[in-house]
Amino acid sequence: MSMKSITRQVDGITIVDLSGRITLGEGSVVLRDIVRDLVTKGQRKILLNLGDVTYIDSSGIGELVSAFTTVRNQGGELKLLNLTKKVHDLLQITKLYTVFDVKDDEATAVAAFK
Amino acid sequence: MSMKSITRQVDGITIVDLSGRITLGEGSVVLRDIVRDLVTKGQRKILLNLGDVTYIDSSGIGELVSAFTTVRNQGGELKLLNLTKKVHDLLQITKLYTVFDVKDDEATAVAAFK
Amino acid sequence: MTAKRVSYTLDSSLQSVNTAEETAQLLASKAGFDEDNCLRISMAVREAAVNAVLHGNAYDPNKKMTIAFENTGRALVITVTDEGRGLDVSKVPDPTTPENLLKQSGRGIFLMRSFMDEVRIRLLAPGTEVTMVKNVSGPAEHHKEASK
Amino acid sequence: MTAKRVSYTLDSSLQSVNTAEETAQLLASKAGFDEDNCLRISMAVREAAVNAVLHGNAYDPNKKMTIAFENTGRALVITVTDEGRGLDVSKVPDPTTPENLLKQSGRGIFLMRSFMDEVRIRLLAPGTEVTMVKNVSGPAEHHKEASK
Ligand SMILES: Nc1ncnc2c1ncn2[C@@H]1O[C@H](COP(=O)(O)OP(=O)(O)O)[C@@H](O)[C@H]1O
Ligand SMILES: Nc1ncnc2c1ncn2[C@@H]1O[C@H](COP(=O)(O)OP(=O)(O)O)[C@@H](O)[C@H]1O
Repeated sequence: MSMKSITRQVDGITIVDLSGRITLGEGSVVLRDIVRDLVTKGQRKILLNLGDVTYIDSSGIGELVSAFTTVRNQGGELKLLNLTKKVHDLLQITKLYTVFDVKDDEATAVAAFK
Repeated sequence: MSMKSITRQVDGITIVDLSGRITLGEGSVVLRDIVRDLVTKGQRKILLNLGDVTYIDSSGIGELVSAFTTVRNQGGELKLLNLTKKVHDLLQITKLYTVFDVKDDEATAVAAFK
Repeated sequence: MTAKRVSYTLDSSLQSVNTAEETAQLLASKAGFDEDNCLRISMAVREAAVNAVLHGNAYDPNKKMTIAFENTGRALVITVTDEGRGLDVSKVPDPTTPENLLKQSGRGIFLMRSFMDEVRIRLLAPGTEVTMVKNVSGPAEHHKEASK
Repeated sequence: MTAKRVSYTLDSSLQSVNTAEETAQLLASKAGFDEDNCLRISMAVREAAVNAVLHGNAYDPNKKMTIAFENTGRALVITVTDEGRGLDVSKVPDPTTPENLLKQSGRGIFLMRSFMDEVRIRLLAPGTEVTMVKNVSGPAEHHKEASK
Protein backbone atom coordinates (compact mmCIF):
# COMPACT_ATOMS: atom_id res chain seq x y z
CA MET A 1 0.00 0.00 0.00
CA SER A 2 2.60 2.56 1.03
CA MET A 3 5.35 4.01 -1.14
CA LYS A 4 8.70 2.30 -1.63
CA SER A 5 11.87 3.83 -2.98
CA ILE A 6 15.28 2.74 -4.17
CA THR A 7 18.02 5.28 -4.77
CA ARG A 8 20.88 4.58 -7.17
CA GLN A 9 23.65 6.53 -8.93
CA VAL A 10 24.18 6.47 -12.68
CA ASP A 11 26.88 8.69 -14.24
CA GLY A 12 26.64 11.26 -11.46
CA ILE A 13 22.84 11.37 -11.60
CA THR A 14 20.78 10.19 -8.62
CA ILE A 15 17.91 8.04 -9.80
CA VAL A 16 15.09 7.42 -7.34
CA ASP A 17 12.83 4.53 -8.32
CA LEU A 18 9.49 5.14 -6.63
CA SER A 19 6.69 2.62 -6.42
CA GLY A 20 3.26 2.55 -4.84
CA ARG A 21 1.17 5.51 -3.77
CA ILE A 22 2.28 9.13 -3.45
CA THR A 23 -0.61 10.43 -1.39
CA LEU A 24 -1.25 12.47 1.75
CA GLY A 25 0.23 10.55 4.63
CA GLU A 26 1.54 7.56 2.79
CA GLY A 27 4.05 8.72 0.24
CA SER A 28 4.20 12.47 0.18
CA VAL A 29 6.20 12.96 3.38
CA VAL A 30 8.56 10.16 2.34
CA LEU A 31 9.15 11.79 -1.03
CA ARG A 32 9.85 15.10 0.69
CA ASP A 33 12.30 13.45 3.10
CA ILE A 34 14.13 11.64 0.27
CA VAL A 35 14.57 14.79 -1.80
CA ARG A 36 15.67 16.83 1.22
CA ASP A 37 18.20 14.17 2.18
CA LEU A 38 19.65 14.11 -1.33
CA VAL A 39 19.91 17.89 -1.45
CA THR A 40 21.52 17.95 2.01
CA LYS A 41 24.06 15.39 0.77
CA GLY A 42 24.89 17.73 -2.11
CA GLN A 43 23.07 15.82 -4.86
CA ARG A 44 21.80 18.30 -7.43
CA LYS A 45 20.86 16.08 -10.37
CA ILE A 46 17.85 14.00 -9.51
CA LEU A 47 15.75 11.77 -11.72
CA LEU A 48 12.49 10.51 -10.24
CA ASN A 49 11.38 7.28 -11.88
CA LEU A 50 7.59 7.16 -11.49
CA GLY A 51 7.12 4.02 -13.60
CA ASP A 52 5.74 1.95 -10.74
CA VAL A 53 3.75 4.69 -9.05
CA THR A 54 0.16 3.49 -8.98
CA TYR A 55 -1.65 6.50 -7.54
CA ILE A 56 -0.94 10.18 -6.90
CA ASP A 57 -3.33 12.60 -5.20
CA SER A 58 -3.20 16.40 -5.02
CA SER A 59 -0.88 16.18 -2.05
CA GLY A 60 1.49 13.97 -4.05
CA ILE A 61 1.38 16.39 -6.97
CA GLY A 62 2.22 19.18 -4.53
CA GLU A 63 5.19 17.19 -3.27
CA LEU A 64 6.47 16.69 -6.83
CA VAL A 65 6.20 20.42 -7.48
CA SER A 66 7.94 21.23 -4.26
CA ALA A 67 10.72 18.70 -4.93
CA PHE A 68 11.17 20.39 -8.28
CA THR A 69 11.42 23.91 -6.82
CA THR A 70 13.61 22.79 -3.90
CA VAL A 71 16.18 21.27 -6.24
CA ARG A 72 16.01 24.16 -8.69
CA ASN A 73 16.48 26.73 -5.89
CA GLN A 74 19.72 24.94 -5.05
CA GLY A 75 20.89 25.33 -8.62
CA GLY A 76 20.08 21.72 -9.45
CA GLU A 77 17.80 19.86 -11.82
CA LEU A 78 14.99 17.40 -11.16
CA LYS A 79 13.48 15.42 -14.02
CA LEU A 80 10.73 12.82 -14.23
CA LEU A 81 11.01 9.41 -15.87
CA ASN A 82 8.46 6.83 -17.05
CA LEU A 83 5.09 8.42 -16.40
CA THR A 84 2.18 6.01 -16.49
CA LYS A 85 -0.83 7.20 -18.49
CA LYS A 86 -2.64 8.10 -15.26
CA VAL A 87 0.19 10.25 -13.95
CA HIS A 88 0.73 11.79 -17.38
CA ASP A 89 -2.95 12.77 -17.53
CA LEU A 90 -2.82 14.21 -14.02
CA LEU A 91 0.10 16.45 -14.95
CA GLN A 92 -1.69 17.51 -18.15
CA ILE A 93 -4.90 18.42 -16.31
CA THR A 94 -3.04 20.45 -13.71
CA LYS A 95 -0.95 22.17 -16.44
CA LEU A 96 2.24 20.89 -14.83
CA TYR A 97 3.31 18.68 -17.70
CA THR A 98 5.32 21.43 -19.37
CA VAL A 99 6.82 22.56 -16.06
CA PHE A 100 8.62 19.26 -15.58
CA ASP A 101 11.20 17.83 -17.92
CA VAL A 102 9.66 14.42 -18.58
CA LYS A 103 11.60 11.55 -20.17
CA ASP A 104 10.57 8.04 -21.07
CA ASP A 105 13.94 6.41 -21.42
CA GLU A 106 16.52 6.22 -18.64
CA ALA A 107 19.64 6.60 -20.79
CA THR A 108 18.21 9.64 -22.57
CA ALA A 109 17.15 11.12 -19.25
CA VAL A 110 20.60 10.66 -17.72
CA ALA A 111 22.27 12.19 -20.78
CA ALA A 112 19.92 15.18 -20.64
CA PHE A 113 21.33 16.51 -17.36
CA LYS A 114 23.80 19.36 -17.77
CA MET B 1 -9.13 19.70 22.36
CA SER B 2 -8.88 21.24 18.92
CA MET B 3 -8.09 24.83 18.06
CA LYS B 4 -10.74 27.54 17.97
CA SER B 5 -10.46 30.95 16.37
CA ILE B 6 -12.35 34.21 16.28
CA THR B 7 -11.45 36.89 13.76
CA ARG B 8 -12.24 40.54 14.42
CA GLN B 9 -11.28 43.96 13.00
CA VAL B 10 -9.88 46.79 15.12
CA ASP B 11 -8.75 50.03 13.42
CA GLY B 12 -7.96 48.27 10.14
CA ILE B 13 -6.03 45.49 11.87
CA THR B 14 -7.29 41.91 11.73
CA ILE B 15 -7.05 40.29 15.14
CA VAL B 16 -7.29 36.51 15.29
CA ASP B 17 -7.97 35.18 18.78
CA LEU B 18 -6.70 31.61 18.85
CA SER B 19 -7.39 29.12 21.61
CA GLY B 20 -6.53 25.49 22.23
CA ARG B 21 -3.79 23.48 20.58
CA ILE B 22 -1.72 24.43 17.54
CA THR B 23 -0.31 21.02 16.74
CA LEU B 24 0.12 18.69 13.77
CA GLY B 25 -3.33 17.78 12.57
CA GLU B 26 -5.37 19.71 15.06
CA GLY B 27 -4.51 23.36 14.75
CA SER B 28 -1.72 23.82 12.28
CA VAL B 29 -3.75 23.33 9.10
CA VAL B 30 -6.51 25.54 10.50
CA LEU B 31 -4.03 28.31 11.25
CA ARG B 32 -2.63 28.01 7.73
CA ASP B 33 -6.12 28.17 6.21
CA ILE B 34 -7.07 31.22 8.31
CA VAL B 35 -3.96 33.17 7.35
CA ARG B 36 -4.30 32.23 3.67
CA ASP B 37 -7.94 33.29 3.67
CA LEU B 38 -7.08 36.65 5.22
CA VAL B 39 -4.30 37.27 2.74
CA THR B 40 -6.57 36.27 -0.16
CA LYS B 41 -9.15 38.77 1.11
CA GLY B 42 -6.46 41.45 1.01
CA GLN B 43 -5.81 41.69 4.74
CA ARG B 44 -2.17 42.60 5.28
CA LYS B 45 -2.10 43.60 8.97
CA ILE B 46 -2.64 40.57 11.12
CA LEU B 47 -2.34 40.22 14.88
CA LEU B 48 -2.41 36.68 16.24
CA ASN B 49 -3.60 36.61 19.84
CA LEU B 50 -2.08 33.48 21.38
CA GLY B 51 -3.28 34.23 24.94
CA ASP B 52 -5.49 31.15 25.13
CA VAL B 53 -3.25 28.78 23.22
CA THR B 54 -2.49 25.90 25.56
CA TYR B 55 -0.01 23.85 23.54
CA ILE B 56 2.16 24.30 20.44
CA ASP B 57 4.35 21.59 18.91
CA SER B 58 7.09 21.90 16.28
CA SER B 59 4.48 21.72 13.55
CA GLY B 60 2.59 24.62 15.15
CA ILE B 61 5.81 26.64 15.43
CA GLY B 62 6.42 25.93 11.75
CA GLU B 63 2.94 27.19 10.93
CA LEU B 64 3.56 30.43 12.86
CA VAL B 65 6.81 30.97 10.96
CA SER B 66 5.15 30.27 7.68
CA ALA B 67 2.23 32.60 8.48
CA PHE B 68 4.82 35.26 9.24
CA THR B 69 6.70 34.80 5.96
CA THR B 70 3.50 34.50 3.89
CA VAL B 71 2.20 37.83 5.18
CA ARG B 72 5.58 39.52 4.88
CA ASN B 73 6.03 38.30 1.30
CA GLN B 74 2.75 40.06 0.47
CA GLY B 75 4.11 43.28 1.89
CA GLY B 76 2.14 42.91 5.10
CA GLU B 77 2.88 42.53 8.79
CA LEU B 78 2.04 39.76 11.24
CA LYS B 79 2.54 40.29 14.95
CA LEU B 80 1.96 38.12 17.98
CA LEU B 81 -0.01 39.10 21.08
CA ASN B 82 -0.21 37.70 24.61
CA LEU B 83 2.27 34.86 24.71
CA THR B 84 1.87 32.50 27.65
CA LYS B 85 5.09 31.63 29.45
CA LYS B 86 5.17 28.23 27.70
CA VAL B 87 4.87 29.72 24.24
CA HIS B 88 7.34 32.47 25.10
CA ASP B 89 9.89 29.86 26.23
CA LEU B 90 9.32 27.81 23.07
CA LEU B 91 10.07 30.82 20.87
CA GLN B 92 13.15 31.62 22.96
CA ILE B 93 14.52 28.08 22.69
CA THR B 94 14.01 27.98 18.93
CA LYS B 95 15.56 31.48 18.56
CA LEU B 96 12.36 32.75 16.96
CA TYR B 97 11.48 35.23 19.69
CA THR B 98 13.37 38.08 18.03
CA VAL B 99 12.02 37.17 14.58
CA PHE B 100 8.45 37.94 15.61
CA ASP B 101 7.21 41.29 16.82
CA VAL B 102 5.65 40.24 20.12
CA LYS B 103 3.28 42.51 22.06
CA ASP B 104 1.52 42.00 25.36
CA ASP B 105 -1.15 44.65 25.12
CA GLU B 106 -3.76 44.79 22.38
CA ALA B 107 -3.98 48.57 22.05
CA THR B 108 -0.21 48.90 21.84
CA ALA B 109 -0.07 46.10 19.30
CA VAL B 110 -2.75 47.68 17.10
CA ALA B 111 -1.00 51.06 17.25
CA ALA B 112 2.31 49.44 16.29
CA PHE B 113 1.17 48.49 12.76
CA LYS B 114 2.36 50.87 10.07
CA MET C 1 -28.47 0.45 -12.43
CA THR C 2 -31.08 0.33 -9.69
CA ALA C 3 -31.57 3.31 -7.41
CA LYS C 4 -30.07 3.03 -3.96
CA ARG C 5 -28.39 5.11 -1.31
CA VAL C 6 -25.78 4.21 1.26
CA SER C 7 -24.18 6.50 3.81
CA TYR C 8 -21.19 6.19 6.16
CA THR C 9 -20.22 8.24 9.19
CA LEU C 10 -16.48 8.20 9.72
CA ASP C 11 -13.89 9.52 12.16
CA SER C 12 -11.73 12.44 11.10
CA SER C 13 -8.63 10.44 10.27
CA LEU C 14 -6.44 9.52 7.31
CA GLN C 15 -7.74 5.99 7.65
CA SER C 16 -11.24 7.29 6.93
CA VAL C 17 -9.91 9.00 3.82
CA ASN C 18 -8.63 5.65 2.59
CA THR C 19 -11.92 3.98 3.50
CA ALA C 20 -13.85 6.63 1.56
CA GLU C 21 -11.57 6.21 -1.46
CA GLU C 22 -11.84 2.41 -1.46
CA THR C 23 -15.61 2.47 -0.98
CA ALA C 24 -15.99 4.91 -3.86
CA GLN C 25 -13.88 2.67 -6.09
CA LEU C 26 -16.03 -0.34 -5.21
CA LEU C 27 -19.41 1.36 -5.60
CA ALA C 28 -18.39 3.07 -8.85
CA SER C 29 -17.38 -0.27 -10.23
CA LYS C 30 -20.64 -1.86 -9.08
CA ALA C 31 -22.51 1.01 -10.74
CA GLY C 32 -20.97 -0.04 -14.04
CA PHE C 33 -18.35 2.67 -14.60
CA ASP C 34 -15.27 1.60 -16.55
CA GLU C 35 -11.83 1.43 -14.93
CA ASP C 36 -10.81 4.97 -15.89
CA ASN C 37 -13.99 6.49 -14.54
CA CYS C 38 -13.84 4.40 -11.36
CA LEU C 39 -10.39 5.87 -10.77
CA ARG C 40 -11.59 9.42 -11.47
CA ILE C 41 -14.48 8.97 -9.05
CA SER C 42 -12.32 7.49 -6.30
CA MET C 43 -9.75 10.27 -6.74
CA ALA C 44 -12.41 12.96 -6.49
CA VAL C 45 -13.79 11.31 -3.37
CA ARG C 46 -10.33 11.09 -1.85
CA GLU C 47 -9.79 14.83 -2.41
CA ALA C 48 -13.16 15.69 -0.86
CA ALA C 49 -12.49 13.39 2.09
CA VAL C 50 -9.01 14.84 2.67
CA ASN C 51 -10.53 18.32 2.72
CA ALA C 52 -13.27 17.27 5.13
CA VAL C 53 -10.80 15.67 7.54
CA LEU C 54 -7.92 18.15 7.20
CA HIS C 55 -9.40 21.59 6.52
CA GLY C 56 -12.92 20.97 7.78
CA ASN C 57 -12.81 18.82 10.90
CA ALA C 58 -9.06 19.35 11.44
CA TYR C 59 -8.77 15.79 12.82
CA ASP C 60 -11.06 16.71 15.72
CA PRO C 61 -12.09 13.39 17.33
CA ASN C 62 -15.50 14.90 18.15
CA LYS C 63 -16.27 15.81 14.55
CA LYS C 64 -17.36 13.30 11.96
CA MET C 65 -17.24 13.14 8.19
CA THR C 66 -20.17 11.58 6.40
CA ILE C 67 -20.11 10.24 2.91
CA ALA C 68 -23.21 9.18 1.01
CA PHE C 69 -23.44 7.39 -2.33
CA GLU C 70 -26.64 7.48 -4.31
CA ASN C 71 -27.17 5.66 -7.54
CA THR C 72 -30.00 7.47 -9.33
CA GLY C 73 -29.89 5.22 -12.36
CA ARG C 74 -28.56 8.06 -14.54
CA ALA C 75 -25.72 9.07 -12.24
CA LEU C 76 -23.70 8.32 -9.15
CA VAL C 77 -24.22 11.17 -6.70
CA ILE C 78 -21.68 11.38 -3.88
CA THR C 79 -22.00 13.75 -0.95
CA VAL C 80 -19.18 14.40 1.52
CA THR C 81 -19.95 16.52 4.57
CA ASP C 82 -17.92 17.73 7.50
CA GLU C 83 -18.59 19.74 10.65
CA GLY C 84 -15.79 22.26 10.11
CA ARG C 85 -15.44 25.97 9.69
CA GLY C 86 -17.00 26.04 6.22
CA LEU C 87 -15.52 26.55 2.79
CA ASP C 88 -15.96 29.76 0.82
CA VAL C 89 -15.35 28.63 -2.78
CA SER C 90 -15.03 32.20 -4.01
CA LYS C 91 -11.75 32.41 -2.06
CA VAL C 92 -10.23 29.34 -3.69
CA PRO C 93 -7.77 30.44 -6.39
CA ASP C 94 -7.32 28.73 -9.78
CA PRO C 95 -4.26 26.47 -9.37
CA THR C 96 -3.41 26.54 -13.08
CA THR C 97 -2.62 30.26 -13.46
CA PRO C 98 1.10 31.12 -13.80
CA GLU C 99 1.32 32.62 -10.29
CA ASN C 100 -0.22 29.53 -8.68
CA LEU C 101 1.28 26.81 -10.87
CA LEU C 102 4.28 26.13 -8.62
CA LYS C 103 2.38 26.27 -5.35
CA GLN C 104 2.48 23.16 -3.24
CA SER C 105 -1.24 22.96 -2.56
CA GLY C 106 -4.60 24.12 -3.83
CA ARG C 107 -5.37 21.46 -6.45
CA GLY C 108 -7.97 19.39 -4.60
CA ILE C 109 -11.19 21.12 -5.61
CA PHE C 110 -9.83 21.65 -9.12
CA LEU C 111 -9.25 17.89 -9.47
CA MET C 112 -12.75 17.09 -8.16
CA ARG C 113 -14.16 19.42 -10.84
CA SER C 114 -11.95 17.82 -13.51
CA PHE C 115 -12.91 14.26 -12.63
CA MET C 116 -16.63 14.64 -12.00
CA ASP C 117 -19.40 16.00 -14.23
CA GLU C 118 -20.68 18.33 -11.57
CA VAL C 119 -19.43 19.59 -8.19
CA ARG C 120 -21.62 21.66 -5.86
CA ILE C 121 -20.34 23.10 -2.60
CA ARG C 122 -22.77 24.26 0.06
CA LEU C 123 -22.18 25.84 3.46
CA LEU C 124 -23.83 24.10 6.37
CA ALA C 125 -24.06 25.66 9.80
CA PRO C 126 -21.43 24.65 10.68
CA GLY C 127 -19.62 22.63 8.07
CA THR C 128 -19.35 22.01 4.37
CA GLU C 129 -21.25 19.76 2.03
CA VAL C 130 -19.65 18.75 -1.24
CA THR C 131 -21.89 17.04 -3.78
CA MET C 132 -20.26 15.38 -6.75
CA VAL C 133 -22.13 13.89 -9.69
CA LYS C 134 -20.82 11.45 -12.27
CA ASN C 135 -23.23 10.63 -15.06
CA VAL C 136 -23.45 7.07 -16.24
CA SER C 137 -22.84 8.01 -19.86
CA GLY C 138 -20.56 11.02 -19.78
CA PRO C 139 -21.48 14.67 -19.17
CA ALA C 140 -25.19 15.20 -19.86
CA GLU C 141 -25.49 18.89 -20.66
CA HIS C 142 -29.26 19.25 -20.18
CA HIS C 143 -28.98 17.61 -16.75
CA LYS C 144 -26.20 20.01 -15.75
CA GLU C 145 -28.27 23.04 -16.79
CA ALA C 146 -31.34 21.86 -14.92
CA SER C 147 -29.52 21.47 -11.63
CA LYS C 148 -27.91 24.94 -11.53
CA MET D 1 10.22 6.13 42.53
CA THR D 2 10.13 2.38 42.10
CA ALA D 3 11.60 0.76 39.00
CA LYS D 4 9.11 -0.34 36.37
CA ARG D 5 8.68 -0.57 32.65
CA VAL D 6 5.61 -0.31 30.47
CA SER D 7 5.43 -0.55 26.71
CA TYR D 8 2.73 0.17 24.12
CA THR D 9 2.45 -0.89 20.50
CA LEU D 10 0.43 1.61 18.50
CA ASP D 11 -0.89 2.11 14.98
CA SER D 12 0.78 4.68 12.77
CA SER D 13 -1.81 7.40 13.17
CA LEU D 14 -2.19 10.89 14.59
CA GLN D 15 -4.42 9.39 17.26
CA SER D 16 -1.46 7.31 18.45
CA VAL D 17 0.61 10.48 18.64
CA ASN D 18 -1.97 11.96 20.99
CA THR D 19 -2.09 8.73 23.01
CA ALA D 20 1.70 8.74 23.34
CA GLU D 21 1.68 12.37 24.44
CA GLU D 22 -1.07 11.85 27.02
CA THR D 23 0.52 8.69 28.40
CA ALA D 24 3.85 10.47 28.76
CA GLN D 25 2.18 13.33 30.63
CA LEU D 26 0.51 10.86 33.01
CA LEU D 27 3.56 8.70 33.67
CA ALA D 28 5.84 11.71 34.10
CA SER D 29 3.46 13.10 36.67
CA LYS D 30 3.27 9.72 38.45
CA ALA D 31 7.07 9.63 38.46
CA GLY D 32 7.05 12.84 40.48
CA PHE D 33 8.12 15.42 37.88
CA ASP D 34 6.74 18.93 38.39
CA GLU D 35 4.27 20.48 35.95
CA ASP D 36 6.92 22.18 33.79
CA ASN D 37 8.94 19.01 33.42
CA CYS D 38 5.85 16.89 32.73
CA LEU D 39 5.08 19.26 29.87
CA ARG D 40 8.65 19.11 28.55
CA ILE D 41 8.57 15.31 28.65
CA SER D 42 5.19 15.05 26.94
CA MET D 43 6.28 17.52 24.24
CA ALA D 44 9.47 15.56 23.56
CA VAL D 45 7.45 12.36 23.33
CA ARG D 46 4.96 13.99 20.98
CA GLU D 47 7.80 15.07 18.67
CA ALA D 48 9.33 11.59 18.68
CA ALA D 49 5.95 10.00 18.03
CA VAL D 50 5.15 12.40 15.17
CA ASN D 51 8.48 11.50 13.58
CA ALA D 52 7.87 7.77 14.01
CA VAL D 53 4.41 7.97 12.45
CA LEU D 54 5.09 10.57 9.76
CA HIS D 55 8.70 10.17 8.62
CA GLY D 56 9.32 6.63 9.84
CA ASN D 57 6.22 4.53 9.26
CA ALA D 58 4.62 7.06 6.88
CA TYR D 59 1.17 6.11 8.19
CA ASP D 60 1.62 2.57 6.86
CA PRO D 61 -1.15 0.47 8.48
CA ASN D 62 1.22 -2.52 8.53
CA LYS D 63 3.90 -0.70 10.52
CA LYS D 64 3.69 -0.07 14.24
CA MET D 65 5.20 2.44 16.60
CA THR D 66 6.21 1.24 20.03
CA ILE D 67 6.74 3.43 23.02
CA ALA D 68 8.26 2.20 26.26
CA PHE D 69 8.54 4.04 29.57
CA GLU D 70 11.01 2.89 32.18
CA ASN D 71 11.33 4.41 35.58
CA THR D 72 14.84 3.57 36.79
CA GLY D 73 14.47 5.42 40.06
CA ARG D 74 16.98 8.07 38.96
CA ALA D 75 15.37 8.84 35.63
CA LEU D 76 12.45 8.33 33.30
CA VAL D 77 13.75 6.58 30.17
CA ILE D 78 11.43 6.71 27.17
CA THR D 79 12.05 4.78 23.97
CA VAL D 80 10.11 5.37 20.76
CA THR D 81 10.69 3.00 17.86
CA ASP D 82 9.33 2.76 14.35
CA GLU D 83 9.74 0.38 11.42
CA GLY D 84 10.58 3.06 8.86
CA ARG D 85 13.44 3.92 6.57
CA GLY D 86 15.78 4.97 9.36
CA LEU D 87 17.03 8.35 10.48
CA ASP D 88 20.54 9.58 9.81
CA VAL D 89 21.04 12.27 12.47
CA SER D 90 24.16 13.61 10.77
CA LYS D 91 21.90 14.86 7.98
CA VAL D 92 19.58 16.81 10.27
CA PRO D 93 20.49 20.52 10.11
CA ASP D 94 20.51 22.89 13.10
CA PRO D 95 17.18 24.76 12.93
CA THR D 96 18.51 27.82 14.78
CA THR D 97 21.11 28.96 12.25
CA PRO D 98 20.18 32.09 10.23
CA GLU D 99 19.64 30.12 7.01
CA ASN D 100 17.28 27.65 8.71
CA LEU D 101 15.49 29.96 11.13
CA LEU D 102 12.56 30.74 8.83
CA LYS D 103 12.09 27.18 7.59
CA GLN D 104 8.73 25.64 8.26
CA SER D 105 10.01 22.36 9.64
CA GLY D 106 13.04 20.73 11.19
CA ARG D 107 12.58 21.61 14.88
CA GLY D 108 11.39 18.26 16.23
CA ILE D 109 14.67 16.61 17.20
CA PHE D 110 16.03 19.96 18.39
CA LEU D 111 13.08 20.29 20.78
CA MET D 112 13.52 16.72 22.07
CA ARG D 113 17.14 17.59 22.86
CA SER D 114 16.12 20.85 24.53
CA PHE D 115 13.48 19.26 26.72
CA MET D 116 15.24 16.05 27.77
CA ASP D 117 18.57 15.50 29.52
CA GLU D 118 19.73 13.01 26.94
CA VAL D 119 18.56 11.89 23.49
CA ARG D 120 20.10 8.89 21.71
CA ILE D 121 19.11 7.88 18.18
CA ARG D 122 19.91 4.42 16.91
CA LEU D 123 19.30 2.81 13.53
CA LEU D 124 17.43 -0.48 13.61
CA ALA D 125 17.18 -2.75 10.62
CA PRO D 126 14.79 -1.40 9.53
CA GLY D 127 13.59 1.51 11.61
CA THR D 128 14.66 4.06 14.15
CA GLU D 129 14.90 3.92 17.92
CA VAL D 130 14.87 7.18 19.86
CA THR D 131 15.77 6.95 23.53
CA MET D 132 15.11 9.98 25.70
CA VAL D 133 16.18 10.33 29.30
CA LYS D 134 14.87 12.78 31.87
CA ASN D 135 16.66 12.68 35.21
CA VAL D 136 14.60 12.95 38.35
CA SER D 137 16.65 15.84 39.70
CA GLY D 138 17.80 17.80 36.70
CA PRO D 139 20.74 17.03 34.43
CA ALA D 140 23.18 14.72 36.26
CA GLU D 141 26.49 15.29 34.56
CA HIS D 142 28.28 12.17 35.84
CA HIS D 143 25.35 10.03 34.72
CA LYS D 144 25.45 11.63 31.27
CA GLU D 145 29.18 10.94 30.96
CA ALA D 146 28.81 7.35 32.06
CA SER D 147 26.19 6.54 29.46
CA LYS D 148 28.04 7.91 26.42
N1 LIG E 1 -14.08 21.01 3.79
C1 LIG E 1 -13.47 22.20 3.89
N2 LIG E 1 -13.67 22.99 4.97
C2 LIG E 1 -13.04 24.18 5.07
N3 LIG E 1 -12.16 24.67 4.16
C3 LIG E 1 -11.92 23.93 3.07
C4 LIG E 1 -12.54 22.67 2.87
N4 LIG E 1 -12.10 22.17 1.69
C5 LIG E 1 -11.23 23.06 1.19
N5 LIG E 1 -11.12 24.14 2.00
C6 LIG E 1 -10.29 25.34 1.76
O1 LIG E 1 -10.09 25.48 0.38
C7 LIG E 1 -8.69 25.47 0.05
C8 LIG E 1 -8.46 24.80 -1.27
O2 LIG E 1 -8.74 23.41 -1.19
P1 LIG E 1 -8.17 22.42 -2.27
O3 LIG E 1 -8.48 22.96 -3.62
O4 LIG E 1 -8.72 21.06 -1.97
O5 LIG E 1 -6.60 22.46 -2.11
P2 LIG E 1 -5.68 22.11 -0.83
O6 LIG E 1 -6.47 21.20 0.06
O7 LIG E 1 -4.48 21.46 -1.44
O8 LIG E 1 -5.34 23.42 -0.18
C9 LIG E 1 -8.02 24.79 1.24
O9 LIG E 1 -6.68 25.20 1.40
C10 LIG E 1 -8.90 25.23 2.39
O10 LIG E 1 -8.53 26.52 2.85
N1 LIG F 1 11.71 8.33 12.80
C1 LIG F 1 12.27 8.83 11.69
N2 LIG F 1 12.48 8.06 10.60
C2 LIG F 1 13.03 8.56 9.47
N3 LIG F 1 13.41 9.86 9.33
C3 LIG F 1 13.21 10.69 10.36
C4 LIG F 1 12.65 10.24 11.59
N4 LIG F 1 12.59 11.29 12.44
C5 LIG F 1 13.09 12.35 11.78
N5 LIG F 1 13.47 12.01 10.52
C6 LIG F 1 14.11 12.89 9.53
O1 LIG F 1 14.76 13.95 10.20
C7 LIG F 1 14.24 15.20 9.78
C8 LIG F 1 14.22 16.19 10.93
O2 LIG F 1 13.27 15.80 11.90
P1 LIG F 1 12.74 16.84 12.94
O3 LIG F 1 13.90 17.54 13.57
O4 LIG F 1 11.82 16.13 13.89
O5 LIG F 1 11.95 17.95 12.11
P2 LIG F 1 10.66 17.79 11.14
O6 LIG F 1 9.95 16.55 11.55
O7 LIG F 1 9.90 19.03 11.40
O8 LIG F 1 11.22 17.74 9.73
C9 LIG F 1 12.87 14.90 9.19
O9 LIG F 1 12.49 15.85 8.23
C10 LIG F 1 13.11 13.52 8.58
O10 LIG F 1 13.69 13.62 7.31
